[in-house]
Amino acid sequence: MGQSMGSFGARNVDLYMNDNPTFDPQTGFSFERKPREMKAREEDLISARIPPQFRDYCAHYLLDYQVCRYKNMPMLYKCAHEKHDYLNCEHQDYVLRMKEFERERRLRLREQRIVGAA
Amino acid sequence: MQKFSICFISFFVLFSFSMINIFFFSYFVMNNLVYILEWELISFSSMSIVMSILLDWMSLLFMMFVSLISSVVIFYSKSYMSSELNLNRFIILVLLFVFSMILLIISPNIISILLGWDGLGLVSYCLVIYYQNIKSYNAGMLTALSNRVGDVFILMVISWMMNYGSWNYFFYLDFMVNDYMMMMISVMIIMAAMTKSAQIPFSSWLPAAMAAPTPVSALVHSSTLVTAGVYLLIRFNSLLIDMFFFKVLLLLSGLTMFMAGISANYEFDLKKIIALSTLSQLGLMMSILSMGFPDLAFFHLLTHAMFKALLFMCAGVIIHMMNDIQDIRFMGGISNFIPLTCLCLNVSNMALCGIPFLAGFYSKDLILEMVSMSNLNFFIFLLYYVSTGLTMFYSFRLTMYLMINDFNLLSVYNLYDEDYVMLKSMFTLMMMSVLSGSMLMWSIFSYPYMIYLPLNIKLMVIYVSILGAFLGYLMSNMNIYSMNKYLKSYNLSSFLCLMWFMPNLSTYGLNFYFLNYGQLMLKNIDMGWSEFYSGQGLVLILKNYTVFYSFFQMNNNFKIYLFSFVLWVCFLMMFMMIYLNSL
Amino acid sequence: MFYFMNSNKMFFIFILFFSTLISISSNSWLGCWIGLEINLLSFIPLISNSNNLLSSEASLKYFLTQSIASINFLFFILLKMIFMKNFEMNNFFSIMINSSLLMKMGSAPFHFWFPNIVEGLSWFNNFILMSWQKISPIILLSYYFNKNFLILIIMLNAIIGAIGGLNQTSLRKLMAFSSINNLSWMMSSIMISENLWIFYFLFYSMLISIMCFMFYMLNLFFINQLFFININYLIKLSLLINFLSLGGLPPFIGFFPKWIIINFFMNNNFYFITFILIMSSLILLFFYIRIIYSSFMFNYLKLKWIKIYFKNKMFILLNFISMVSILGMILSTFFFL
Amino acid sequence: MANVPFLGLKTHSQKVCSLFKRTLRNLEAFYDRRNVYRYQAVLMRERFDKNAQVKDMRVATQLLKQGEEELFLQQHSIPRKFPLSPGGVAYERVVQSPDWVLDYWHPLEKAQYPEYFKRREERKKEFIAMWEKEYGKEEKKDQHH
Repeated sequence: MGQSMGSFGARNVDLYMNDNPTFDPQTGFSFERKPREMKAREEDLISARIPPQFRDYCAHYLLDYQVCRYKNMPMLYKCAHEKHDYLNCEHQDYVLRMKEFERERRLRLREQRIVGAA
Repeated sequence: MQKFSICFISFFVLFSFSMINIFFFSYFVMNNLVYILEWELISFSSMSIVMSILLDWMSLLFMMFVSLISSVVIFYSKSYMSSELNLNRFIILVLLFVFSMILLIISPNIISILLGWDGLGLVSYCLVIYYQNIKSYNAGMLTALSNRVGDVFILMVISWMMNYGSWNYFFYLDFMVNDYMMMMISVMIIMAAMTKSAQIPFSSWLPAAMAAPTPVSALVHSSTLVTAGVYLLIRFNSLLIDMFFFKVLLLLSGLTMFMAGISANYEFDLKKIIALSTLSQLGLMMSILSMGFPDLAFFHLLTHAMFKALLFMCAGVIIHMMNDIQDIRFMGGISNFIPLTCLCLNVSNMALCGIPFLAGFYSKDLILEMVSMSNLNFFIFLLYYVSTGLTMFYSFRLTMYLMINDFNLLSVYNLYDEDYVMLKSMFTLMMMSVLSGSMLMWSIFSYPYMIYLPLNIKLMVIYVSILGAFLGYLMSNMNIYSMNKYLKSYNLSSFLCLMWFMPNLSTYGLNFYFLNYGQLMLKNIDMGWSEFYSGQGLVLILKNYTVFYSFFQMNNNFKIYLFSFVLWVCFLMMFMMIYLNSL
Repeated sequence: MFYFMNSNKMFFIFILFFSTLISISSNSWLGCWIGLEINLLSFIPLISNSNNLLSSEASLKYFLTQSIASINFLFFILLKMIFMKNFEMNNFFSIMINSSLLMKMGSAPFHFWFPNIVEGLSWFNNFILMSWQKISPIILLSYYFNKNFLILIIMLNAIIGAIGGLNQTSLRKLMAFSSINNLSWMMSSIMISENLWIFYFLFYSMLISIMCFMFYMLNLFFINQLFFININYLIKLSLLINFLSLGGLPPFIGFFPKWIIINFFMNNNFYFITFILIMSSLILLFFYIRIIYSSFMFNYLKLKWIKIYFKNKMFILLNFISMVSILGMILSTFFFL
Repeated sequence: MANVPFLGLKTHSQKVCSLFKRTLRNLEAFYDRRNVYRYQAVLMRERFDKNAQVKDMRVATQLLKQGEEELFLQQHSIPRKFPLSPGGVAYERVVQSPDWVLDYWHPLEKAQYPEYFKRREERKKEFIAMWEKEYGKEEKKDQHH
């Protein structure tokens, strides 16, 4: 429910959880934003047979974790650090996406304000 | 010689099989391997019926759990069923059950799935009616017929899959997702899985099936048979994700979870309480499955199998000790007499509730947090959390009834932990239900889930658990002057107590019409027209004919016969003459 | 029963066989007639048995019917020779020649002699009458037949064979009616091809040989003799299965020739006849099963001093043929794997 | 057994006793702790005793009917049953085969317990003799059917 409650405040601008950003990424920023770079290489992901839904910006940590799992197969608790790194990265990623969501919401509100004023 | 009884041999074989499986599982999960073996039986009209075996980490792990639990249960039933005359039959039935379960687990082919599926239905029927009294016959028929609905759906799936030219559904999952036929197939698969896993319209059979012997309940009706439906849907999952019917399943399974949790609070039969808690957990698995997390459902399936089998085995010890009494109103204070069994019972109950670092905690907490992370409506969210609280609620009520109060049956009694065979097998499972959560958590999640929640939502599980435990304590507490809560809300209580009247609605209410129609058919068709037109009528007509014929035959007047032949010849001659004249 | 015990009968049986060969291999109608006559005259001594009054009655009846049929046959082939050229077809001639041949083989509208005579014959004579004596008339029939007439006769045979056997208590009469029914299959097969007829005939004679031998060995003539409890259960069982095979129930070999005939009939669009044939064999199966069923159920007769068993030598022979009859179709599929 | 009218007939006091007993069983199902149940049972006893002195049969019957109705409306959904009594979980779980089954054993089976069956035959003879002494010899009926 956390998700639906979190996005509940954005219903008045017709914004839902899975919507994509519609504004120009540079709007309202003084500095230049760079697109995020994918650190894991495609062929590595393919050779490690990572399913497509996990090939995100944290996939390089995931690769590390997989390698660790492969090395210490029965004693998987030895990979706690790799797992933690991966989950941390996913967490940062999530926070970023939430920030984008909030930015989108505010931009839409601003647009409404401008249109309403005009 | 006593050592080499059928129980011991079966235990040994199954246990070794489970150890082999755990070895292969770690190898397969490490290398991310999938093996498919195929053997073509018959091929006709370019369709081939193949016996195929699919080995991947999922099937291997499930096989390992099934064989481990069944080996332990067989070991346990050596003592539980020790005075049984037909022990061999019992063990063979259980082994047949394990065999068909394994057949179901390893087959990626809908025909061989049917083989296992029907085997499960048949053997579970035989096991439910094992004590041959009226109650178990009724329960067995209810079980068999409810499962039969699912069998019919699987059969229809087979005929629909004929359109694809092969029954290896495994190969079509990725490519045929948007196909109309595949949509029909998946609806039927969902229906079949709902019957096997006792989801809401079909859930009345699971508490009824508790007429089976307790080891059977431990193996069949808690950990393996009922999870067959969940397992089937896990296999079909990639097909079902975006379907409308999967959303319906989410609602139904959520309601199942809720309904079973409430009914367990009103139930007094020890085994039925556990059965209803199984039903609640099945609803949990189904609903998380229908939200699109098959691996979470699988995880909960495995841990749940462990502690639920253990719970049933403890209940079996108690029932055994109390002279077949299952009603918890007769019990109380048994922790003073059988501390070891009560230890196991408490561990499994707490694992069920999700007390931290027991098996249930890992799966259940993960499931609930993933529920919180997803986009859901408030109703489903409520169902999840209320049901979690209810789990705590009935577990505490059970604990209070069994252990805390005074013994309630006789004034002279002598109860003790008599049997080390049972205790040994229970301790094996207790170790597993402590450890298996974290072990599985490490091993099967190659792609870990990230959870990021506000504090209160994160702690919501603990809130509802504490609330549930408190209510459970209050509910089983009874003073002299206490009002009877049951009587005050009699109608509502009966409604909740009888599983929302589901047995009446889905079975007793429904089958009346079929029976009535069947009787009409019998009267009018079988014993009426079809008798007249096929059986008796035909014989009557033929008899008349043969009497008529015998009149000619039995005159036995040779002269007339020969004369008639000559007459025939003369007749023909005459015509021939006419014919020849006309030439 | 076996005529190698008796030199006279051996002589006549030899003539019986060869007369059939004469009749089916001669190239003129007169030669055929001669073969038929010799056949008749050699079968009568085989029938006769000085100990049995019924057999002499049967031989007389046999002689009368066959000679009338022969006379007609001779008369019409002579007429045909006078009136018609070779290879010319005429409805009336063919019907008349067919009628006399039908009478010779005991086919339906002229079959009234058949159950009567059968009553006076031993099982081995019955076997000869139902199998070997059919060869020459049917082959001659195939030389010159009227198709429409024959179709009518086939249906009549099927129905009469089925209905006549329904309330028989004598096993010999029952077998006679069953042979009338099978005659319809044989005639329909001869309409398709001679090879098909040979195929059907071989299977049919094998099946009735089992039945006749078995009845001979158990000395059974009436249904109620089957109710003896002294008869071994296994014997009854093998009787049952052979009956089912004779009636043409699918897993047994009796079904095989019928199946093939049905197949050819379908190819030639004879649907209605096929329907009649199948339905009549259903009735046939019904009364076969009724016999055996009651013999399993009513074990109320117990003979005190009799033990019923097979002689060993016969038993092996019989078992072998029974095995072919029971498993033949199943085993033969393995040749085609 | 329609021509035996007195079997199902109970007196009024029997009916009241039966109602009281069923009421107690129902209370037992509701109040599972013994002391609580005793308290409730005493209260229930008092309700019955209050009307024990009613002399008018019409009123008494009416009261009985009311009591039955109240019991029916407050019947526990899961009544408390002892396992071996009718309705219980283990009812008829162990089947005792009737005595005459032994007579249908095969002679070879009987030969495994020679002493028992010898004595059994003797007992049977004694029983038949006793029977015939009491009721006279059985008439020979025509067994033909």
